[in-house]
Amino acid sequence: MNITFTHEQMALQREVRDYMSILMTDTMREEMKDPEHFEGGGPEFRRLMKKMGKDGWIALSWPKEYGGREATPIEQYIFTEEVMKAGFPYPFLTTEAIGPVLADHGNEMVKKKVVQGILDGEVVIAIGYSEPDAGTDLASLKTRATQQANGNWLINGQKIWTSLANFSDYIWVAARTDQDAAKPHKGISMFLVPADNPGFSHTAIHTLGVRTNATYYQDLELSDEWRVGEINKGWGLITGQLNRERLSLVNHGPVYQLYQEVAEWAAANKNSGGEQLLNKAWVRGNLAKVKTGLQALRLICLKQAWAMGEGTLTMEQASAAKVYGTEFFVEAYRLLLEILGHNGLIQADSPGAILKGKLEHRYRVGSILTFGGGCNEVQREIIAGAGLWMPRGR
Amino acid sequence: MNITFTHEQMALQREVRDYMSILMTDTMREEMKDPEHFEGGGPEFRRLMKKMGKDGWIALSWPKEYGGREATPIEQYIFTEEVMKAGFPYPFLTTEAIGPVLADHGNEMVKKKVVQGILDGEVVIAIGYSEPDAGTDLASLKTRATQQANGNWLINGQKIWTSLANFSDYIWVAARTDQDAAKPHKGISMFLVPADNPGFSHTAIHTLGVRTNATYYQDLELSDEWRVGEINKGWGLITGQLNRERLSLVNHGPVYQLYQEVAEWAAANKNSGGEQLLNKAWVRGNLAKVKTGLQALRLICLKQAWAMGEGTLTMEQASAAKVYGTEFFVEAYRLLLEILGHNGLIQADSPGAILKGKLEHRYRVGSILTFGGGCNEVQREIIAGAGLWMPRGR
Amino acid sequence: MNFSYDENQLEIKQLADKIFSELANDERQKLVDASGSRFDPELWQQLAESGLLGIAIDDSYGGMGFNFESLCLLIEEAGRYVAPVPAIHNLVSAAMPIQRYANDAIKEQYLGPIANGKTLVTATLANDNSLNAIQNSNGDWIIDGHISCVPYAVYAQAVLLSATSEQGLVILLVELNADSKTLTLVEQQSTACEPWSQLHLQQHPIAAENIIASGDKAAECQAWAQQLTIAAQCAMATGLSDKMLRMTAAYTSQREQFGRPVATFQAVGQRAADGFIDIECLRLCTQEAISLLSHSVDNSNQSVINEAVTIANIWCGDICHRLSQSSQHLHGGIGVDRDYPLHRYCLWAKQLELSLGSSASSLEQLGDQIAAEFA
Amino acid sequence: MNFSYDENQLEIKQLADKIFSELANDERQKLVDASGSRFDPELWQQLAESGLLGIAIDDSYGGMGFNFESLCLLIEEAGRYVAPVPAIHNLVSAAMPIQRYANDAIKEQYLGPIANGKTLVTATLANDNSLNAIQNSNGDWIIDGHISCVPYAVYAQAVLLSATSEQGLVILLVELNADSKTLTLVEQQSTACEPWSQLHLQQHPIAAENIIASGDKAAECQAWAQQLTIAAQCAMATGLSDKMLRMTAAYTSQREQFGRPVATFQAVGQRAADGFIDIECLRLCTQEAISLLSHSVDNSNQSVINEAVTIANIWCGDICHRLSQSSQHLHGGIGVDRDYPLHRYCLWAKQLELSLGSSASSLEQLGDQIAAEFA
Repeated sequence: MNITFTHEQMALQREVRDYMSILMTDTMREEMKDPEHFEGGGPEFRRLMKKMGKDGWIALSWPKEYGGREATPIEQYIFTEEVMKAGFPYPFLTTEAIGPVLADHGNEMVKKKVVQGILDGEVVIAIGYSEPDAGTDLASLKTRATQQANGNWLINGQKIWTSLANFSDYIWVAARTDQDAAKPHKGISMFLVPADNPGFSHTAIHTLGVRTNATYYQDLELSDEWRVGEINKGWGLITGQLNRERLSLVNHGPVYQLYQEVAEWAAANKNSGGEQLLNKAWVRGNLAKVKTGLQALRLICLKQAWAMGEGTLTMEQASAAKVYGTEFFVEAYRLLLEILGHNGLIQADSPGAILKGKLEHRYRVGSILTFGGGCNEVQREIIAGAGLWMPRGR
Repeated sequence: MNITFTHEQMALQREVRDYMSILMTDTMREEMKDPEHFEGGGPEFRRLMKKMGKDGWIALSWPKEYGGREATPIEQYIFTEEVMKAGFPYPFLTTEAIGPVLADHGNEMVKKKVVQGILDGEVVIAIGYSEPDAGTDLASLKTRATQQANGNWLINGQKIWTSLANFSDYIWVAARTDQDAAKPHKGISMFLVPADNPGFSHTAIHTLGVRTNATYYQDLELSDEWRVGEINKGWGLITGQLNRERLSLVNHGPVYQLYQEVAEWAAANKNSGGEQLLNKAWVRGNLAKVKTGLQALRLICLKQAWAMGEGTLTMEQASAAKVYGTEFFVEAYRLLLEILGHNGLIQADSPGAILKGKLEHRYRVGSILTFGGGCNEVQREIIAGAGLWMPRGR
Repeated sequence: MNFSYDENQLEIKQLADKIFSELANDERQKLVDASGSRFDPELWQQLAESGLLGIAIDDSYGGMGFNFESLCLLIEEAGRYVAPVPAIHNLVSAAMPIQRYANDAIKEQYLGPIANGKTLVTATLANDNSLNAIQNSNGDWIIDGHISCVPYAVYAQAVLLSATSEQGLVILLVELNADSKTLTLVEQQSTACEPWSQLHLQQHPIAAENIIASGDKAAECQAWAQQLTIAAQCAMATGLSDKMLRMTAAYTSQREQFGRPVATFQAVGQRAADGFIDIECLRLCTQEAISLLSHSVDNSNQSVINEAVTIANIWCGDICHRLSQSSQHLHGGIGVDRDYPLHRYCLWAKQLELSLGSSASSLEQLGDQIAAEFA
Repeated sequence: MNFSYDENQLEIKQLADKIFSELANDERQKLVDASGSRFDPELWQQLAESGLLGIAIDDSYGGMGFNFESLCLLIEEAGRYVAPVPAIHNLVSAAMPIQRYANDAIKEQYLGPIANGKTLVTATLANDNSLNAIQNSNGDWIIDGHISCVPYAVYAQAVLLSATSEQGLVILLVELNADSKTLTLVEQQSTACEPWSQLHLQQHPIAAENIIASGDKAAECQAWAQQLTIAAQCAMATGLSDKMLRMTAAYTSQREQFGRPVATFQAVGQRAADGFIDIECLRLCTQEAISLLSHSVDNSNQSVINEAVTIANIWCGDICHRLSQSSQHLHGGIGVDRDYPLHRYCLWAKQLELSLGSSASSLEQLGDQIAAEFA
C-alpha cells in the first residue's frame, strides 16, 4: 500500500492544471455571471468545449477506438479535480455518464451523431429522470411512451429538475413503456429526445442557487432510432449511470480550493476587534475541521477511483462516498462561511463581495446534493444492507 | 415571563444544600466505594435515609395528609439537584415514581406498610419491568401471574436490569395476567413482591459502570393484597411512572458540578507542554460547549417542572427532555474527559485518580440512559407524532 | 420562575400573527421579491397603524411602553413569516439605544416617527474601527471612513453608527440625505436579498446633538445595543426555525414516495424530532437572555447576562444552520425552488447565523468568559 | 497509488487473525479479566513463536524485517480482538525507537528478546518534563522524578522514557529491577483495566549506554516515536471500531423487538451506516499516515507527515467515541453487560481516544500547523 500519486499521475495533474489555466478565459468567467449560463451553454462555453474536444481532453478516459487516451479512473479523477478547480462548467454527466451508456447501447446513428458529438465538444445532454411525484422513488415515474403503428414513439409527460435542458442538444428521458409491468422499474425504456423536437418544451425553475428546468413532452413523436437499449429494460441503464455519477459529484478539488482561498483571506484580514483572523483559535479550528474532513474525502474518492480501476468497487463504497461527500460539503461551506462572517453574505455581483461571492454561491447550491443523485437515506440503507448485511425493513 | 428563581425558591435551594452538606458523611462516601453499595443499601445509607425521612425531606413534594410539604415540581427539582450534587444515592424512583403510584392505587395495607415506610426512609423498591426479550418493547413481557383458587397469585418469570434488587425491600413487578388480551399491553398487572418471599431470587449483572441484577420469580406465591391497581390494567401504572421518571433522569445538577470541578482543575493544572490548561483554546472551547448545552438542559428541565406544576406538560416535551438530556450527558462526559486527558482514565480506586475518578465512572454509567428509560428512537417517534403531527410508519 | 406570557403579550403575538398572515404571506412576498428589494412599505405601514412598531417605545412618544420582551414577540412572529421589514434594525438596534442614551431633542425627533412608521432608522453596530470622528472647535463633528453592509440604508432617514475619536468611542446618528456630497451610498445585496449599502463618508459633518454617547457611555451603549440585537435575532431565529420545521412536518406528511407519506419513514421522523429538540433549546436559551435583558434593573448580574446572550447566539447559529439544512433535505427538490416559500427561510437563516458573531466565534468568546471566571 | 496489501502482508493478517481467534476469544478473555490484570502471557508467547512480534524487527535480530505498515496489520487485528497484550507499547513505542536510535549493545540486548517474546519493554513518551536527568563526571546518569500511567510496567524488563537535562532532552531506557531501592512502582488501573504504574525514581542511576538519544536527536526520536505510536493507535482503533460495528450489525439483525429484528428499523440501519462511513474515514486517514511513515525515505515531506498523523488522530478520537456510543446504544442493555464482549471494546476505545492527544487538542494542533502554513 502506497497512497501517493505516481510520477505519471503527478505529470498528468500538472498537464491538466496548465491546460485549464489557459483555457479558462475572462470571457468565460464573464459569461458565467449570467445565471442562465452559469452551468454553461453560452457561446464561449461552446467554443471552449470544442477546443477541449479537439485537444483530446473529452475523450481522456475513453477507449482508443473513440480516439481516447484510456485514462484510468484515478487519472480521470485527477482531470475532474483540475477542471472543477478551474471553475469551468464542464458537462461531466454528458461526457462520463451518458456518453459511455450511449457508446455501449446506442445504434450506429446515435454513436455517429451523438457520441462523436460529445467527444467533439459539440453535444451537451440533459437528464430527464425526476418527475413531480417521482424523486427518490424514481421507478414510480409516469411519463409514458407508446409505440405507434409506424414504429414511432409518442411521449407524454413532465419532468422536473432537468438541469441544462435550457441549452442542451438532447434530453435523456426515462419513460414508462409498460403500464402493467409486475414491478414498476421493469416497464421503463430510455430515449434520446433532440431538443428541437416540436413536442418538447421547457420552463425555468429558479432555485436558491442555479437555474434548472421543468421539461414537457407533449404528444412528442420520436422515431424508434432514438430509443436506446431494449424496450422495458431502461432501469439498468439508469442505475448504471447513477453509480458513475456519484463520484464526480463529490470530487474534493473545489472545496480544497475554497479552503485554501479562505485560509489565505484569513491570513490577510482582521476581525472587527482588529485581530488577525488567522490568529483566532476558532478560525484555526474551523480550518482544521475542514482539512480533516477533506483528507478523508480525498482518500475516499481516490480509493473508489482505484477500486473502479481494479474492478472491485462495491455498492456500499459508492454510497458511502456519496453520503460522506455531500454532507461534508454542507458542513465545509458552513465552517468556511463562518470565517468570512457577515461580509461573506454579500452576493457575488455586489460591491464588496468576498472571494467573488463564490462561497456564498456554493452554500446556496450545496444543499441539493444530499437529496439529489439518490437521497442519502436510501444510500445509508444500501450501506446497512450491502456493507453490513443488515436486513431491511418495510 | 421571568426565568429566574423566586426568593423562596432560592431559600429552599440554600436550605437543601446546607442540609445535604451535613448529611453526606465520610462514612457514606466510604461505603459507596464498595460497588455493591454504590447505589445505596449499606448501613450508613439506611441510617441517613431514616434521618431524611424523620427530617421531613422525603415527603417534600407529597400532600399534607402524608406529612408532606406539597412542594411544587420546581421545588422538587431544586431538591433533586442538590441531593444529586451532594452525591448521595437517594432512591428517587422509590420516592417520586413508585411511591405516588402506591399512594394512589395501593390498598390500606400497602399504604400503611409500604408508602409510610418510604416516607420514613425505611423502604426501597426496585423496578422489575425489563425482561431478556422485552426491553424497549415492554408490552411483550412474558413473566406470568396466575390467580389460584385461594385468590393468591403464582408468579413465574425472569426480569433483567432490576437495579437495587440486591438490597431493596420490594420489587415492583409487571406480569402478564391475561395471555389472550387483544393487545399485548392490555393483559398486564402490577405486583409488589416482598424481597423476602422465598420464590424470589436474584443474581448480579456486572456492567461497565454499576452492579445491577437479574431477578427470578419461581412459583412465587403472593397474596392478592400485594396486587396494585386493577387486574389487566397495569400498563397505565407503568407509563404514568415512566413519564415521572424521565425528569429526574436528566437533572442538570451533577453535570454542572462536574463542569465546575473540571474547570477548576484546568485552572490549576498544566498540559504536558507546561501550558496552563485553562489557557488552551481547545480546553476553553470544550468548557464552552458543555456550558452551552447545560444552559439548555437546565431550562428544559425547569420549564418541564413548571409545566408539571401548571398541569400543562405534554408528551413531546417530556420526550424531548429525555432525549436531549441523555445525549447531552454522553457528549458532556466526553468533552470534560478530553480536558482531563490520559490521566483522566485512571480508575477511582487507583493512586493518582483525578477528581476521585468521578468523571471516569460517570462516563462508564452514562451510556445506559440513551436506551434505558424508554429508548431514544421511540422518544423521537413520540416527538414527531405528538409534537409535529407527523404520521407514524410500520 | 414563570415561563408564560401575560395577556398583553399574548395580544401582541396574535395581532402580529394576524397582520403577517395577511400581508406577509407567500403570495405577497412573491411580489416583494419580484420588486428586487425585500421591503414591503404597506406591511410596514400596517404594523405602524396597529401600534406594533411602538411596543417598546415610551408612551410619552406615542408608543405602547412595554418592555423588550414584548417587542421580541413581534420579532419572533416576523421571523415566522420572514417578513420583509427591518424590524430588528429599526426597532431594536436603532430605537432602543436612542431611547436609552440620546438627548431629548433626538428622542423627540425620532421616537414618535419610528413608532408611527413615518421614519425608518437603521444601525450598524459592529465595532470595526473603520470610521473616524474628529470634534471641531465649535463642538460639531467630522466623520471619515466607510463601512459595508448597512441594512435598509436606502430607505432610512438616519443610521446609528460607532466611530473612534480622540475622546474614545462615539455613537452617532448620521442622517442619510440623498443630496449630500460628503456621503455616498453604494447598493449591495445580501444572500437573503436584504437591501444593504456601502456607506462612504468623506469629511462628513455631524451636529453635536447627533452624538448619542461618547467614551465609556458609548462603549456601554454599543455593548447593550449589540446584546439586544443578538437576543432579537435569536427570537427571530426561533420563529423562523419553528416555521421551517412545521412546513417540513406538513410537507412530508402529505408527500408520498414508495407509496406512503415520506414522514412515515422512521429516519424522517427522527430527524424532524431532532429539529424539535433543537428549537426548544434555542427558544429557551433565547427566552433566558431576553428575560434577563428585560428584567434586570442594574448591572449586578452583568456577567450572567453576557453569558446568557452569548449562549443564545451559539444556539442561534447552530440551529439556523441545522434546521435550514434538514428542512431542505427532507423537502427534497421543492425546498430549493424559489416558487416555494422555504427558500426564503433558508436564506434568512444563513444571514441570522452569521450576523453579530457566528457560533464558532461566540463559542470562543464564551470560553474566554469562562476562563476569566475560573482563572 | 495503490490501496492493496501485498502477499506477505495478507499472510500476517491471516496469521494474526488465526492466533487471536484461538487465544483472544471471549471465553479466554473472561479468564484474563478474572485474573485482575489484562495480560495474557500464553497469547503473547504464541505471537512470539509465530514470529509476529518480530514483524518490524530486522532479520539480523531474528525478526521478519518488514516495515511499519506490516506491523500495523498485527496491531489492527489486536484491536479487532481487544487482545490483552502490550502490542503497541512494546513493538511500536519501545522497539521501533530502540532499533532506529539505540547503540548496538542495547539493540543486541533487547531486539532479539523482544522478537522472541522473552523480554517486554514498555514506554512512556509524553514529554511532561516531570523527570530530570543529571550526568555524572563518570558519564553515567542520575534520574529523579515520577511519572504516572506507565503501561505494563509490572511485566516489563525496561521502560523507555524521556527526561530533561542540562544537555536538553534525553531518551533513556530504565531497567525495572524489582529490588532497586531508588525505583518504586505503584500499581494503577486504567478505565480499560490495563495494568499501569506510577514510577518513582529517586537518584536512580543509569549507565551511559542506556541513553538512547540526547539533544536534537532525542527530540527527533521522541517526535518520531510519538507519531508511530499515534498511527498504531489509529490502526488499533480501526480494527476495534470495525469489530464493534460488525457486532452491532449482527446483534441487531437477530434481536427482535416489536416482532421484528431491531436492524429493520430504519433509524437503526441509518446509524449503523453512519458508523460504516466513520470507520472508512478513520481507516483511510490511518492508512495515509502509516503509508507516509513507512515509505518516506527522508524528511522532505515532514509537514505532510505531521498533518496526516494529526488528522488520523482526530478521526481516531471521534470515531472511538462515536462507535462506542452507537454500538452500546444499538445493543441496548447487553452492550454494557460485562458478560458480553462489547464492553471491553468500549472501554478500550475510550483509552485510545484519550492517549497521546484527544480530538479536541489534536484539532488545535492541526489548526496551528495550518496557520503556520498560511501565515
